[in-house]
Amino acid sequence: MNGIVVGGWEFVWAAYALTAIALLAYGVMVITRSREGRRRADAGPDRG
Amino acid sequence: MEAPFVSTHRFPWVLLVAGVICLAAGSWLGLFVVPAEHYMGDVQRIMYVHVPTAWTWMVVVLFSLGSAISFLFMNDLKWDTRMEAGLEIGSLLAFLLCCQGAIWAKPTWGVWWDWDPRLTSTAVLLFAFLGILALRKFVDDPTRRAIWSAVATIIASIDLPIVYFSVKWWNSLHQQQSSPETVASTFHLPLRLNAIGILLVVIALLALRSRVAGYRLREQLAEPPSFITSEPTGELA
Amino acid sequence: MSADVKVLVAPRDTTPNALTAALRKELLLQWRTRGQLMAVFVFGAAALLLFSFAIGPSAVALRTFSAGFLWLGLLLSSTLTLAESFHIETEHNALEGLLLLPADARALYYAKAIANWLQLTLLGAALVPIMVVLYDAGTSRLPLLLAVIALGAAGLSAPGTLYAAMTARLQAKQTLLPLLLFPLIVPALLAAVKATSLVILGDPMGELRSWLGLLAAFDLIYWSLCGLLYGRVIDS
Amino acid sequence: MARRYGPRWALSGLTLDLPAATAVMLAGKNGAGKSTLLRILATAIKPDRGTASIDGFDVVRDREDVRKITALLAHQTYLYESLTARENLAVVADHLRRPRTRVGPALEQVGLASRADDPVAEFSAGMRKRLSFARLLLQEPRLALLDEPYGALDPPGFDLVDEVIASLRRGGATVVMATHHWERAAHICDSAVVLDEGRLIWQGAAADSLAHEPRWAS
Repeated sequence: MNGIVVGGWEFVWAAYALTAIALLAYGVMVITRSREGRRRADAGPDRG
Repeated sequence: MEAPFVSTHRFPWVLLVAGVICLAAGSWLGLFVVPAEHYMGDVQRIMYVHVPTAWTWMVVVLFSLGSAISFLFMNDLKWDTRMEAGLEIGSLLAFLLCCQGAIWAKPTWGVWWDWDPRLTSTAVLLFAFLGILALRKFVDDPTRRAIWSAVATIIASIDLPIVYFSVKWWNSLHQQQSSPETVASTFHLPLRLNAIGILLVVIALLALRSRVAGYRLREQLAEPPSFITSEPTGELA
Repeated sequence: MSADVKVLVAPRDTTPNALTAALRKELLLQWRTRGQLMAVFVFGAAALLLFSFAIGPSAVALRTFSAGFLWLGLLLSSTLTLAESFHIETEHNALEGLLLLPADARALYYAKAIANWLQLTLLGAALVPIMVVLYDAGTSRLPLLLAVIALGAAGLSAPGTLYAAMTARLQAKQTLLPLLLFPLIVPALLAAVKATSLVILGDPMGELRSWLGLLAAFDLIYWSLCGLLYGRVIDS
Repeated sequence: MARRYGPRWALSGLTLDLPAATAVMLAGKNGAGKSTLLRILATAIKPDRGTASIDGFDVVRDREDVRKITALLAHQTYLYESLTARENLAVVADHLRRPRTRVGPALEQVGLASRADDPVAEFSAGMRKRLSFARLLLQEPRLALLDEPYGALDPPGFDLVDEVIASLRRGGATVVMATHHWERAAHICDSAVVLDEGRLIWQGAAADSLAHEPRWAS
């Protein structure tokens, strides 16, 4: 162990920011896809 | 095989909102309120997001494995949609874990990757899941795609503990003393809050993502033409 | 078809059981296609040569990593032999032909896995002299080295055969097979490389037994699990 | 009974009765569902709707029993290129768990005795079809399912097909043959069934099928 690690806030922000952005982006992608899927399903239920 | 029923219940939104609130609170506590850890200083705050992500990732892997096994036994495509969601979100979380681990290792050990058995197993399973997602892209028949990816998910998930132990032995020569998980009790609140938060968010994402898979399957599996009688039978020879 | 028509079934006593029948076919096929095995051996030897160019001529470095190079060469070659072992089955759909006889899927799997295992062990053994020459990685305990190669090859062939069956008909099978197989066999690769280097470079702390134990456990798990799941894979 | 290929229905709403020990001709345009029907009967594929049963054995639940009494001559030859004709049949005999003594006679019956020890890789399409026939005969099926038996064969090959069908029927087996050579097939078959767009549109005695011009003949 190399003693007390000084500073390092940029690493902390990097980790939190990356996680937040990734979850946000994925969430938006899934929500839009599920809305679009539902719209298409409601639009043509009898298409067979 | 029947096209799966896709629910349109609103519960994912409730979970999503609750999860985001918990995450915000937990992160705020972890970043600003809780004092810096004695040895590690502020870098240790990465743990308040890394550890909850790891716990949730484990849950998602078990969920995928459960869905795969359920599909093989019950042949109901709704399990296939859940497994697909689990595979994709499992891969996302594994990728996040590897990045967080690398970001944590750089200031602490001076290298981006310190071959910690937990993290290395996560990376191996990440590539395994990505391989299964790739396999799903190349198989068109929904039934065959479901069965093959379920088999591959079972094989890959069972491999996880074996990878963990083999890396642990392989890496035992220069094993660091403190593992990232040794967290003093005063820091538990942000940890728990974030854990609940990310779990709720991920459950919501799993539900929504499996609905997306369900819609796609319904479009792919056309309904039989109207003149089919309910149960035509062919007595032959 | 009226119920009273008796079905005359030929006597079945003088005949092999399902596994030996399938094994006989596999070995016959391997003998007939031995030319391809030679080609894959040359590929493996070329890979070992390339590794030494990648590292540079320092004898010490080459010798310490010789076990790793051997297994990397064998791993890369294994995807060729595994893919080929199912190309001959799907080329004219011979596998479906056998299943419709009917033939027992599990027997077909174990016969094919054993055949692939033999091929990989043979390949590994043939690469040993190349390794000894290129990397000066000789060993006095040759039988032990061959045993390690056999155990490691078993770890590759069990899941490899299953994934080869899955990807045989897909367009991107050249990339899918390694993509699915390599993450899975990490423990086998670690254990095999460690055990092999212990055999070559010496085993001061007597770790060989535990690595062979890990390798054997991996083999046991996947030889039984893949046999269980194979029926579902080729059935769909 | 119905079978789906993605959004398209290959075979749907089919009800069929095939009496024992007869030869039935299955006719219809390309894509009418002939091959799909044969593959379902042979348990090569599962019907997505409905059921089919042979000799009382359901093609899905009692698959192993159905496979014991049926044999399929498929588009693909089911052969191993690198093995010789004799070895291909020996492999089949082994998997049928029967002695290899029947391999020689089967080769003679399809006229391949002289090429028994040549690898299939050197065989022409017609010879491969004959070898596939030998492979079928080895199984001694009660229900022989022939998908385009005349395909890739020369005129002597046509006679061979008729001979094989006759010998199968002498053995008490039922033969279902999907073919486009319906003039020739009508002479050796008892009844005929016509499919169009996956649906049964005509069924009756084979001779009648020649008499009037059903829509599918055009």
